[in-house]
Amino acid sequence: MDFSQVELTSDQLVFEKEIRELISENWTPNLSHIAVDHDRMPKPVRMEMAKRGWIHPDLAPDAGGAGLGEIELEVITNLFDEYYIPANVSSSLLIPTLEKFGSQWLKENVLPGIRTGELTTCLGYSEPDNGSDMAAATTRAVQDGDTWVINGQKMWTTWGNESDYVFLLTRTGAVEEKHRTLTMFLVPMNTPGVDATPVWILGGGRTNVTFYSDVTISDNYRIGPVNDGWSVMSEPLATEHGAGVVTEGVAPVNGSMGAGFSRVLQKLVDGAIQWAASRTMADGRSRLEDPLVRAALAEAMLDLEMCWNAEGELGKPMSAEALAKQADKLADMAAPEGLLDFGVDGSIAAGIIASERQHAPGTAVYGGTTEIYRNNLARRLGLPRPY
Amino acid sequence: MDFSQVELTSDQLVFEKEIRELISENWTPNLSHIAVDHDRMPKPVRMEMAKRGWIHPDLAPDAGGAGLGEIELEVITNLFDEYYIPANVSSSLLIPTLEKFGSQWLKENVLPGIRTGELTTCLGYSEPDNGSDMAAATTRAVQDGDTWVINGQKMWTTWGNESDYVFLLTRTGAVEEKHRTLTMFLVPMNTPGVDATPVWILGGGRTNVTFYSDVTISDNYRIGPVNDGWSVMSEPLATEHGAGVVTEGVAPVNGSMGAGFSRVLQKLVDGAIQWAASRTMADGRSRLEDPLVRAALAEAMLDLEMCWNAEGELGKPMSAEALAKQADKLADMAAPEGLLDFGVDGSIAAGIIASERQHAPGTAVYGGTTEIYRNNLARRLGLPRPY
Amino acid sequence: MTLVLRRNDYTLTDEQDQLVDMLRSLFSEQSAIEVVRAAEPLGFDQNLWATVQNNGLLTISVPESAGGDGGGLVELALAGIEVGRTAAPVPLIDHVVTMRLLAALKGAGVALDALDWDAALSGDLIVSMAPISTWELGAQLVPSGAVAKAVVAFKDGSIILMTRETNAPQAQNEGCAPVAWWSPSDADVRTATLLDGDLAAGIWELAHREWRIATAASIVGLMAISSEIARSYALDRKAFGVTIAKFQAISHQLADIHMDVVTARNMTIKAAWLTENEPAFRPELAAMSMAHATRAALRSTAKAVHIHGGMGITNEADISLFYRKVSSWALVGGGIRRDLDDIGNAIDRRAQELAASALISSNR
Amino acid sequence: MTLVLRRNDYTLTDEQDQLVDMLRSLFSEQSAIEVVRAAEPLGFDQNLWATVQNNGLLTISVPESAGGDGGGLVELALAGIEVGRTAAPVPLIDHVVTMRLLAALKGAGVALDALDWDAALSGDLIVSMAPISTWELGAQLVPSGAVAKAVVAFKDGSIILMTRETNAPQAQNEGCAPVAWWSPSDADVRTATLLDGDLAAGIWELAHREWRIATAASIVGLMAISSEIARSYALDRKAFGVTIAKFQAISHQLADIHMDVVTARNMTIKAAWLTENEPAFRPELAAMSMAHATRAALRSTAKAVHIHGGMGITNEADISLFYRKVSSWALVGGGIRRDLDDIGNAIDRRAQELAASALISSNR
Repeated sequence: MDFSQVELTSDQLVFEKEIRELISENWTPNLSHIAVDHDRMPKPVRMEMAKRGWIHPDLAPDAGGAGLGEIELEVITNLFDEYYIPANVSSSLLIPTLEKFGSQWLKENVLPGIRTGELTTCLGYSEPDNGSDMAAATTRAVQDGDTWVINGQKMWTTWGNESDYVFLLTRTGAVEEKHRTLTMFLVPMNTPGVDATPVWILGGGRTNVTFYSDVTISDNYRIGPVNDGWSVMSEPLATEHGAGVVTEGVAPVNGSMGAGFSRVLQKLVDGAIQWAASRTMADGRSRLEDPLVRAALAEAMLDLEMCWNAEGELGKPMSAEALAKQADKLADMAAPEGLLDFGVDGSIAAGIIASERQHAPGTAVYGGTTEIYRNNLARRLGLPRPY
Repeated sequence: MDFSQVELTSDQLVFEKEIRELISENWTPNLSHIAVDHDRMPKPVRMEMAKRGWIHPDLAPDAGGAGLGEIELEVITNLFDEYYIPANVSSSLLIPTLEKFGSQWLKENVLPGIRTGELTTCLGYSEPDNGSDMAAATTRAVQDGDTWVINGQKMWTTWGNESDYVFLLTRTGAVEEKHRTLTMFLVPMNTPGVDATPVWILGGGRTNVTFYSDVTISDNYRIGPVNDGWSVMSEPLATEHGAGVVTEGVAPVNGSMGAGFSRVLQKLVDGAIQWAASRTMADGRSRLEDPLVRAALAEAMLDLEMCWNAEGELGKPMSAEALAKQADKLADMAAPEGLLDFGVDGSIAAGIIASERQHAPGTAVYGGTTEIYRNNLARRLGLPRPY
Repeated sequence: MTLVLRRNDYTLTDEQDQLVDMLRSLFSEQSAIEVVRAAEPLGFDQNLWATVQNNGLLTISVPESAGGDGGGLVELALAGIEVGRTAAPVPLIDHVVTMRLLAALKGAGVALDALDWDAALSGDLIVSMAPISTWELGAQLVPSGAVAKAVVAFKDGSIILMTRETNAPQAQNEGCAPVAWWSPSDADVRTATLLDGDLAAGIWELAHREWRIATAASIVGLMAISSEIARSYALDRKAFGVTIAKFQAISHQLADIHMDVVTARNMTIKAAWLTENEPAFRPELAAMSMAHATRAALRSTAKAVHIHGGMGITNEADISLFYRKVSSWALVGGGIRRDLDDIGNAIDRRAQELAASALISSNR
Repeated sequence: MTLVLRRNDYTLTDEQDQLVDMLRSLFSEQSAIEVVRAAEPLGFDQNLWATVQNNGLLTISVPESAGGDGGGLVELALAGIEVGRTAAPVPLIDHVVTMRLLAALKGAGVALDALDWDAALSGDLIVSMAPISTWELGAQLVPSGAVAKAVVAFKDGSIILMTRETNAPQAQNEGCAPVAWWSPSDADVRTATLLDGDLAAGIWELAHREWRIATAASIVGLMAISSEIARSYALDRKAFGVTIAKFQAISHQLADIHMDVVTARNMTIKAAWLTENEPAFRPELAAMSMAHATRAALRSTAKAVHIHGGMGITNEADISLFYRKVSSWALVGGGIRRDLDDIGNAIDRRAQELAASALISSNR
């Protein structure tokens, strides 16, 4: 057991300084940018990060990384959070899959760029009529000699408008055969016939519907055997994130999957505290002295600490629901100003309460609904698969 | 729409006065007696009520009742509540069943006493291994000429220790045939071989396990055809409570099934207000002036008003859950005294907060769990039967 | 001691049923979701407002003595529900509540020289009121304040009328409600004091209650339609080969939403009836109906979004629009915290009643 | 500006693992549910207490300088969880926390003449403390007050020691905890002032934090065992021919209970470690661990009862016993309301930190 402060080594201090400089030179903090998890690291920052091997910093230097440890990973995460900069860009879940199943051609020509982060990826799994049920995919790939022709449509292709490649689940046999006739491809997004239409979501984020019309690609882009896509797709889910990193007990408990949402909740609480500190009551005292305001803030801080003590998967539904609950409660505490957007006269901090109330429902859905997480958790408790 | 005060007629005022006298003469209020729904009207009161046809007051005078209307029913309900007197004793759900399916002998010899309330009944449906799944009953009735011999065991036979008859669900064929081999009887509880063992529940109430060992009764006690017990048992569920009463819009909305719990919640709120009014803060002011106490009490009053605006079935889970939530919240507000039992130095009002916290989980279970009620409600919304 | 029994009858009269039918068909035809979207970000549609004007909806609940049709708060609450069901981008509630307030002032002999009464009665001049002024002086957010040119407020014990020639700029919000900052000290604002003293306080308090009830009703409408949309989606949508309505995790949420809709609706029309007919009886019901509608709508529309899975959080989904409206419509009045504070008056009343009661008493 | 990173490592040392194993087997053998029931209503079993004494459990977390074994608050929290898992009817937590407080006073040079130290160290004399005295003077409920003959409290800025020859009568409660009223003005009570001034305030504040953490741990134990009991029941019980664990309405409740147990357990041992090792860092963690353990245990044990259906509400069901214990164990310290009040200190600290932050600022 150890909750002590980490004394950063001089190398780590230099590392921190370097990232601060890199961000400052390439990014202007946008205070309205709280709901960062649907945005991707801005390209200038990414390219600088990639140059240094910091997109997948835990990979070895000769594998596109920088051979860094858990503390450096935490430094990166915390600094991106501090500067309100979206950090999503990692392909770390895909890299082992490409290493294991990718064609020789892919390994030689594409994997290196993905490892450094100069090339980016997105996921093409879900379709309009099968959100969670991926074995029902209907996007069809038909072999024609040494090429494949792909037709279909994918939902929720987040970053589909700004990625170099999509990790695409296709149907290569009868739909009725479910997971036995699926095949995976890594499709270049600039292939003719690939098109990404924006889908705007509550809170301001973007995802996409991607369309594939007679998209013709070489067999080199296939990942794994024909009709073995289910195994290939399942690989990332089986891979431990950051498994190669030396654990120094610094990361949130077992890497709570809700950590990102908890960081947002911290900002929400901070914004609410700043609102209260900057407002006075009729008797002239600070709103921070109002017992009801104090109780509301204390409860929000308690929920935040609760989330930081969650583990792994269960951190996801817990943090998502705590965020939604507190966005509502703090908006009420700060009503009516709590409903104002960023930049509006009188809005709170960065309009964070209003924007978080919009963003929160998404946190309970993307990457799997809270129901799916509860189903999973129930199964890990040894309960039978639910009806 | 009408929420105006009812001007009681002079007859109704006399009726009210008479009930007050009847109760005062036969009952000493017991302030700890909040969780009244597991207790039955005390016998002296019942016999006086029965004499006047007030146990089933809506029945016609020649059918054991008093031909009274909705307002008189509300007067009775409210007065029993005011005097902390348990009111449960009605057999009104069984009477139509007995009228429709009872043997001639039952109709002549037992039904009249049940109608007046001089004879009381209890329900023998559930068994240890099948709480909600009554079609799985195993208590066996075997015909032997003109008599039946019954063997088995029933759970949750509330009032089984103080009733004259049990409305008993038995198996008269193969268990595998589920609801097609069930037969109902009205078994006198003083028949040799009938035994009621107490089961004490949280909050102090009593229910029973009843045992039936070679209980031999005449075929006169059978209700409805052999193997048609499912239809007979379903009859009370289909009967509208008080359907014969002229509606004057006085009863809680469509007779919220949670009304009894809401009356308890009212007492809980009242007790908490009295606690706050009787305590002072460090600065000498009443605890009623504490903003956090006020907020807690206001929220409890809001929940109570919510419950009074619920309709029919949905009032049950709503009132049960509001009661449990507020018992927790008010106990916390009044901590640590909120944990003390009735009569203890410093306890709150009638120890109501502590006792309600114990009682509340029962309200979410008896008469059907909140899950069953939600299933039913979902089906009334046109949703398919859940898995 | 004599029992006090009250009727508890929520049934609508035939006239009220007809009113609801008329409003429902009018708004479903004229305030389709495309109209609501097109009216964003301001949250106001001039054509729909003209329709509202032309169909005489603005005078339904205004007293006959003030040129209206003499309908009451119940009718206004019923109208509020229908406005909410389509998130109609018109300030019907704020305008009519304010007209009722102004009519009460007129009835008390107050001259309304600063106001073109006929224009207000017809709706050509939109009026609104500042609920927050009940607690706070100075600049404050006003519902429909970006479309109104006259706003009634309560300041230092007086009812005041603020007017301006041009519209105040909208204070941007996620629900795209036409909310705006108004301040008596704003250079563009002219302020006239209409009435002071106890009479002013009483008239304002009642008007504030009416605003809460009618606004609560509009929020009930948002919830009611959200509930229906979520139910339809759950019946249509399949996952793993079955309709998702079969999952308890979904169907129980729909049951909970339904409970919220029913209780919020009932509480609101009950509060409307009693405030109209017995304003001295349980004045806390107005704050209760607003508090319950708010908390119920916040959680219910969030559940309704969630039942839609990923679709629910897209801006193009109907359900996300109603979700967005709720917080703006509900919180502009000051939030549940302030409602609870006003419910507190009922605590003191109950404490008095209980002090006289012999049966139950505290023993330390 | 330099980042501050902290380790976040909840793993137990081998010694701590062994301690947990030892305690778990001891209590599961010696504090079976029949023992707990037989010890009601007082909530104290003399034989089990003797076992606790004989196994040296009372000195584990008492400093060596005061005759103890020098273990810390983390070990006491781990012991608290094990006490909770069987609802062991012994005042181990209250006694040891109080001994640590008395040891701190000893260390500060306070003479404890009114107390037989060796008897207290061995547990022959049971001691406790009055958490409520942090806020309230006069008569107050004291945890383990019905079995303790010496109680430490905080009054008018001083740490006082109250002693009595005979036990105070239990204040009856549904959880059958040995709670009792104590008052310095009680004729049976002798009172000695031990220490005053800032040093007294500091020592008391830390002891109060320790009481909250160790008590929170015992409540975590109640939740943890309730979670396991409910899980087993759901796996065993069939309804309509299938195990009820297959219903989402059941399995999702079990998932929620598990989340509560994990977070409450983690928060409590984290608070223990930090309070032990860096008492000046985030002092609110003690109140947080108590508040979260309380709210989590109240709701989780209620769910665990509910999962049992009708069986759960019978007094003979194991689960109902743990449900009853929770409210008595949790609320005797003053309830979540007072915990939240103390968390409030962290709001002021955070407000200061943010005032210095340039990145985010309010603009009206």
